[in-house]
Amino acid sequence: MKKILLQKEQIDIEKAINEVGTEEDGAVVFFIGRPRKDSSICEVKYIEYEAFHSMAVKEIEKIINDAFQKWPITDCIVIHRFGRVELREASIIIAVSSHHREEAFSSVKYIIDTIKKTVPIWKTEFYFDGTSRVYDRS
Amino acid sequence: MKKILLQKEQIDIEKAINEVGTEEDGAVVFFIGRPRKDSSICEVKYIEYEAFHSMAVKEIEKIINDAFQKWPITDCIVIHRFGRVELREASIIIAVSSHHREEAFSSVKYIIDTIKKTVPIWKTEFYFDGTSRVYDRS
Amino acid sequence: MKIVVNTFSSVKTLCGFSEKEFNLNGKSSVGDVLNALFKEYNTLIKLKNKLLFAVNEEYCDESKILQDGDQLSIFPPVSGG
Amino acid sequence: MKIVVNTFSSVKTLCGFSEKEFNLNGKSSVGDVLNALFKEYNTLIKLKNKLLFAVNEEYCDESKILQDGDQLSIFPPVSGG
Repeated sequence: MKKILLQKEQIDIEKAINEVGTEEDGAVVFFIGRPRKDSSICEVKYIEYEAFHSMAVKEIEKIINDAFQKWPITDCIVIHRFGRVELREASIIIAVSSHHREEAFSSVKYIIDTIKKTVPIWKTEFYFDGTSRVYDRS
Repeated sequence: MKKILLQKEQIDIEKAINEVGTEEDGAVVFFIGRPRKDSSICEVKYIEYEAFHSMAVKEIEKIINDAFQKWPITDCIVIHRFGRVELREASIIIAVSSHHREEAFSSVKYIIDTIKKTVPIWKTEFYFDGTSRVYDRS
Repeated sequence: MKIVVNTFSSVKTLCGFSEKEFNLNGKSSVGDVLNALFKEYNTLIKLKNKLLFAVNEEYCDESKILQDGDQLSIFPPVSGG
Repeated sequence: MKIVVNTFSSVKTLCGFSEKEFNLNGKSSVGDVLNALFKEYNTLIKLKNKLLFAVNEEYCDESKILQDGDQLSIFPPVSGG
């Protein structure tokens, strides 16, 4: 099973956990990304994500397909938020199940590392002092 | 924060996820272990775990302390079931939060690998044909 | 021939549009369109060599030759996750 | 001197007790107690070289010398997780 969602709403983590894994799967590895308060500039209040939706979904799909090629995994769910995400909320979750744990660990790590490099989604940090900064490495 | 539970009851995964991670933590990595249906012998119906409770808790504590020594992680929760665990239920969960994701991945992997080697807990597989087998490598 | 340029994040802010039609005279590459944009939107130059490009939602580089009706997307390094 | 032996999992099944007091004559190691157990519970021998030992809930090997009042735990390879 492969599932990709780009959504404005908060992520229902429990639902995702219950969806992944067959009776043959001994392992589920779950990654949850959250906004961090301590940026290099000043204290982050919240983050806003902008996405190039259709392309972002395609790119995530490619990454998941690659993971299925590389490792014998069973299920994979990736959910990424767009819009405003508060501290301690999940901006992204990745859940992978597999018979044995090694491949679930490897593929979740591969998926998050690659998403951060190739998926057209951008964050703007909004700070407690009212300022904000787009992450464009300029 | 460090938390260890050895319990008979089902694990409340959502609660554990909400407990780990400060506002400075950008990553939570979660491992869920579940009984596998397809054993080498025949189809598993459920598993029973027996624990040397006091020593098991001490050994898990050592492993968590080692992880905190090795990596800059913030929170760690380990919950292991004893007694009967059905297919698709979690027999163990490990949740670790950290500022950046690398250390959460490394420490969760270290913790589960080491638990499987050193913590005095044993499983007996109960099969659909009514037989059972203790995992003692005899 | 006509193409559509769409922009995201800081590129959108610097260009002031998220989607715009461009008329190209003859064979043009992504780089040609980019140079035209740099002339019109000077501040975009600070992102030079960092920008990413996609034609019809597939990543490409500046040498990619555009076809009539192509959608060219220009955006800064991604920062999702 | 007296020690308490407790067993778990298949060791418990093979020995038929989970906790038992033993009287030792003089200086005895974990290995000495184990050899006495092998004589009394023959079937335990099939786990020889696979067994794990803890004295007072700390792992040790067969050479560990026991003290009066020690708790010696004997069990098969662990399989939690």
